[in-house]
Amino acid sequence: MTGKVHLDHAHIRRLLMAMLRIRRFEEKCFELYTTEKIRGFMHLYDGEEAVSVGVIEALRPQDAVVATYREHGQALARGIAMPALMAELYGKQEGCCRGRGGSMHVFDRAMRFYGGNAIVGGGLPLAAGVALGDRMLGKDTITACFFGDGAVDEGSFHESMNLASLWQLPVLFVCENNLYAMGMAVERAEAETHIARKAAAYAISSAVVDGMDVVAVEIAARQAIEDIRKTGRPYLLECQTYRFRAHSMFDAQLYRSKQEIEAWRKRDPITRLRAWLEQNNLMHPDEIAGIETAVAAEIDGAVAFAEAGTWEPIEELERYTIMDRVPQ
Amino acid sequence: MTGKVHLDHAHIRRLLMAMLRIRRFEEKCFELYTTEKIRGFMHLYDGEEAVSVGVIEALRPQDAVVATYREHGQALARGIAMPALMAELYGKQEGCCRGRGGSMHVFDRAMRFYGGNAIVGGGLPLAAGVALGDRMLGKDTITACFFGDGAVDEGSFHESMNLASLWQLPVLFVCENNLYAMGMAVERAEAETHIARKAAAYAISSAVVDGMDVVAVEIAARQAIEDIRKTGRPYLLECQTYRFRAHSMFDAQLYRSKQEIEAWRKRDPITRLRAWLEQNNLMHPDEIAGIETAVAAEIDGAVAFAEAGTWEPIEELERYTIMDRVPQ
Amino acid sequence: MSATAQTRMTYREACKQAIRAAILADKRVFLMGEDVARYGGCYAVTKGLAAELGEDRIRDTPLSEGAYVGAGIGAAIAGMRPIVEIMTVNFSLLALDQIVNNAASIPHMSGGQFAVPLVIRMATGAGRQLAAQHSHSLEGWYAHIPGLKVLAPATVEDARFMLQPALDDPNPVLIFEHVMLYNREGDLDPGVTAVDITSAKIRRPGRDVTLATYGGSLFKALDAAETLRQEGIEAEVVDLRVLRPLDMATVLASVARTRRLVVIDEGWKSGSLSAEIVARVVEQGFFDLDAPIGRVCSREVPIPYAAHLEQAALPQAAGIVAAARAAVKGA
Amino acid sequence: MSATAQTRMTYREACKQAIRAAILADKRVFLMGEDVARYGGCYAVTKGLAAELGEDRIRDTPLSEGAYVGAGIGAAIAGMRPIVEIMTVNFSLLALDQIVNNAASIPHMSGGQFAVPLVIRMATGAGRQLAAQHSHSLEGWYAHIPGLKVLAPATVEDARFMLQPALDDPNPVLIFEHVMLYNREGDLDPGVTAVDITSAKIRRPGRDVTLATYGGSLFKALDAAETLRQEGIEAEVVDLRVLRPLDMATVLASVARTRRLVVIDEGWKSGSLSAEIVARVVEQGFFDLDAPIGRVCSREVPIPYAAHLEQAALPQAAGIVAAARAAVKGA
Ligand SMILES: Cc1ncc(C[n+]2csc(CCOP(=O)(O)OP(=O)(O)O)c2C)c(N)n1
Ligand SMILES: Cc1ncc(C[n+]2csc(CCOP(=O)(O)OP(=O)(O)O)c2C)c(N)n1
Ligand SMILES: [Mg+2]
Ligand SMILES: [Mg+2]
Repeated sequence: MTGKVHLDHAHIRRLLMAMLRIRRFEEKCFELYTTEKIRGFMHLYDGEEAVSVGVIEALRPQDAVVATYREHGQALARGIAMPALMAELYGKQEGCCRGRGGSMHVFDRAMRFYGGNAIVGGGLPLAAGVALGDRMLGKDTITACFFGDGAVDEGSFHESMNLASLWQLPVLFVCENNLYAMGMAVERAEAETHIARKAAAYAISSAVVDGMDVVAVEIAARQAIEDIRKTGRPYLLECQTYRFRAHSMFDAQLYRSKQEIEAWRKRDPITRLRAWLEQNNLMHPDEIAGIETAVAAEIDGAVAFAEAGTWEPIEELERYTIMDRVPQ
Repeated sequence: MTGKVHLDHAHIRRLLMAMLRIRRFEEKCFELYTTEKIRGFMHLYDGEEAVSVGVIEALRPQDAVVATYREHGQALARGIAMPALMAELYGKQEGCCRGRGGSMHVFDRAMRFYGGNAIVGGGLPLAAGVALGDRMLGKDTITACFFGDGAVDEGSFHESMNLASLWQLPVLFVCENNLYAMGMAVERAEAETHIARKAAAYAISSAVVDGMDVVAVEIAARQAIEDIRKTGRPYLLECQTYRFRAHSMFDAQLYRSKQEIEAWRKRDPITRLRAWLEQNNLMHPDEIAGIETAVAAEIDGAVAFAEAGTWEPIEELERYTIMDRVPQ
Repeated sequence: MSATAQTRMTYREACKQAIRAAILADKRVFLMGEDVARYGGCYAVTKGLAAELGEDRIRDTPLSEGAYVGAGIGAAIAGMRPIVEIMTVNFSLLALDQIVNNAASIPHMSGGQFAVPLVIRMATGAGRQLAAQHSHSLEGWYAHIPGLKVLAPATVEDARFMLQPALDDPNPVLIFEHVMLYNREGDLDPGVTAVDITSAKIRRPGRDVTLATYGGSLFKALDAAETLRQEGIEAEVVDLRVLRPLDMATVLASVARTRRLVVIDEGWKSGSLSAEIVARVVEQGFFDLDAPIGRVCSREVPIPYAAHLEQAALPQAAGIVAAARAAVKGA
Repeated sequence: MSATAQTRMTYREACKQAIRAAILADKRVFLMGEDVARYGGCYAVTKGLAAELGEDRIRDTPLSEGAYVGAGIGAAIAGMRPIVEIMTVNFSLLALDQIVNNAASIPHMSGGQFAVPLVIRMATGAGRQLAAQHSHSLEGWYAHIPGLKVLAPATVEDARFMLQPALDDPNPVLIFEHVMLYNREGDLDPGVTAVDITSAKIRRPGRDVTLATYGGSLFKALDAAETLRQEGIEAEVVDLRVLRPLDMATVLASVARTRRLVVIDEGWKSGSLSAEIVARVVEQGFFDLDAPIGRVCSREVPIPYAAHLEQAALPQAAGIVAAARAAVKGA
């Protein structure tokens, strides 16, 4: 594995399609939320697709992922089946967590996808532990841990970064810096916003990357992973990004201006990649249209699957509160 | 107030006496512990006296102090009456906390001494809050917050440093780096041991000072306070020191060598100050002997006071669990 | 609006008015918490207050529950009267060390030298499909800790008027606001300008069975009482309101009249507040009872997302009716 | 030492042997916590183990309770079988978010995809004059949380043999070791090589009154039973051992025989485990009782330093005797 990215056609197509799957999936989610098919807190990833797509492209199947509550994108990029994800949002038992987790708690054992965590910063210690466990079991893996800029304020960030560095755990810490934690702008929440200075406090190497450029993210992630493999130490990758929509479905966005949002929209990672592909004649508009069609069909299928799904019987409510065995 | 220190005779005498009071007081405590007059966990400050004496010399009465569980030195330096402190260690109701707190929980309202906290790192958020409260009440004060190198590992360090810097709170963070947290050497607990790099993660200015040199500590503390006043921001002062004795009264010290202890003993802050005073004919040995005599008499008085103290009636056990008024 | 007319408002609005009034009345009072200022509060309780009162008094904090709750304790000890908001009870676990080891302990441990006149507000409870990490009911759990006072305003009146006495109290007071109540409307009686934070309250009198509850479950109990009335069973509904210290006198007096008791509590059953009420009634009123005491609590699971599972996990009016009927008529 | 001879050892030694045996038996098992390796454990439980087993398996952690407990959860999910040690129950509050929101929730919340086979050991209880921030008894409080199992070994045998079944259990298991037990000696019966973690145990049979207790209070209850015997009252002492899920069958069977119950619990009374036991007995055995149930708990204060105050705050044999006497003879 190398820090270089071979941008062949299939590769670019994969990146574009991965981002489009997330974008269109969430557009559908938004619609389904307004019709009350989806409930609870739902946090959309609109604008941030390049981050998880770029990072997860650099992972191997045996690697692990620890996600946030804004994890539809992380989940889809990781390969969690779209129908199972949609059914989860519907609360159906065909959902990847039987409908018990919902939008904020997506888990998938087969994908080594360790949640969906709705406690800000709650996943960082888990990630250190998964990396420790893997190493003790002799596995040659990386654990990618996604978290927002808001999580950086929490003590768990500090403790986990220190632990991972001290014990030389192969964790790729991915900070999705979208400039806000709900309505709290980064500079109002953090006395020092320069990420490298934070990483240095734990003797951790770091890089900042344009999180609106999927190729740049993938390259940065590959370099980070190379560094982790070479040094046996964790790495902090800050992806500068922006969410185009509200924090959740309940947010009047009083804390930022329309202009700011518009300015960032111009950097939309999907639009940008498409424009670049078209300008350089790397992908024919027909092919892109074909991808859109395929994605739309996949989403239709996912919605149909979710609609056809069933409710977990109430008799099973208590099942798995206490496990009777460790799933293998 | 200035970062300069005018080392007149009275001043030096005060520093020496302050350190001797702590040293001799704790020698007595050790003895009293072996005879079971004092119980519970007791952490001695032997070797670290220059830190609290130097820092607290730079404070004014209206300033506040937040201490650790190794706080006999901090308490005495701050002016807590020795008899009340000794009675507290005896568990007598004449103790500064009626005997309820013991060695790890010394409080003194009149001295603005906010504990004595046996949760490592537990005092840091309190200190930020006291500083915030004082500022909102229009007071022009500094809050000095003592904590060990071990507290730096805790999330509360991270959160409190960020909060204090972000809100520009006048907190003097004093790290008593004695190289160990119980048996955990700093370099086994912290991936990055360079304190300035940690402070930089919060945009906080910092300095490192020889914590075995009381004058150096005082100067550094005065400079730090000057900086706080000038910038309106907190400051981190790392005092490099060493505890000569075990962590607590239950510690076989398997984690460090006798040689290491001996090497540090050569830097004993009291011996060093005395030697310097004698070499430079700044203080006559008779005067030092006189101080020793006065300190011994004070300790005898404190012990007599504690011995003569009484037990809080059991009927009062529940008193102050719920307060009926805010003490003024 | 005449001075004697009832004022109708939401529970949310009542919370907001309480905060505004307290801050305007005393310059030592301020509110801090995550997204209380610019965002307007995650449940919109403080919307507009920062603009009116300034960002010093309505203070946004970083995501550092331990530190800002601890800072609230420090500020209280230094002489301020902070109101600290924690978005959701689950997040309060990050501040629990500060709440238990500092706020609840310092007054006693310091021999009474320091009080901690602090108010901590937080949202609690389920019903909005927020799943396991946002839906728990830990107020009964907090009520186990000596040194704390624990309130659970259920009515608009209590939401409006419990804050001030909580601030006047020299002790750390935790106020739990059930998420399902914020949108609920109620009337403020212009004759009432204060409530106490020491007593439970009978919300509906009845002679056949006592339904003791609090917070979000109060309205389920009142609904159940209505259904029971149609069956000829007159239920008395006691709103505990104050979870620590419990006002057992009111509960015992009610039980002495009805001789039957059902406790309804959104906490998990094992080790719940409802267990404590059962134990105290048994200890203090053993011979008054004509039937075993019923408990209607949440099922012992992390609250799931799916609506039908979530509702199945929570106390419901039907379950309360059944428990009351069993108490009155035998199971 | 013959194979059939009893082996006398301290509770501390039993804990240590349990850890050593578990680590030797399964390479997925390791212990991590503050000062467990070089220092030898704050209560000397792990002294010498790092030298024998290596610092990878006996792993010192920084002072970061939240992170290393969370890391234990992650390692458990990844396939290891971690034992995490927290020095003292009060410090566990710093890790409570991880314990409740992650360890106890992930199996259910993930729809059963992940188990968290983790053991967390910690010292609990008072009696060593360590004051308010080191002396609480929160095991009953933890027993409120669905998804956790909670054990309180009181005997040397349980200290020696509860760890392995806890590790074999697919769920997060909390083991509370009372600080006053570490120095206590007891005999290991060579015929016993395993204990279960599902059942309570009768430590002394009796017909007149049931004393239900656990952990450090067990020996106070046994002392009380001895005193009561001299008065002609035969007390049956039930060691609950497993605080979640409670083995009520054993308690109820005992109460059915004795028709009288006193619960002894070092937790604070309000909202304690003892309340839950009272509630369940009342719910399930209402008509079996000949007397009100007694509860002997800690006084509701942060535990003070001074010995006489500390002892006054804790359950004592004399109080147990008085409560049992009242149950048998009427107050
Ligand atoms: C411990 C905790 N505190 C507060 C919240 C409420 N909350 C949910 S998301 C959020 C903002 C987090 O911001 P960030 O980490 O930057 O992620 P983003 O939403 O921007 O992706 C907050 C405060 C929470 N879920 N957990
Ligand atoms: C939260 C917490 N974890 C663990 C402990 C146990 N403990 C008491 S003192 C101590 C070492 C602290 O070291 P440091 O902060 O360097 O202070 P020092 O003892 O060296 O003065 C530890 C681990 C505690 N009291 N609180
Ligand atoms: Mg963000
Ligand atoms: Mg230290």
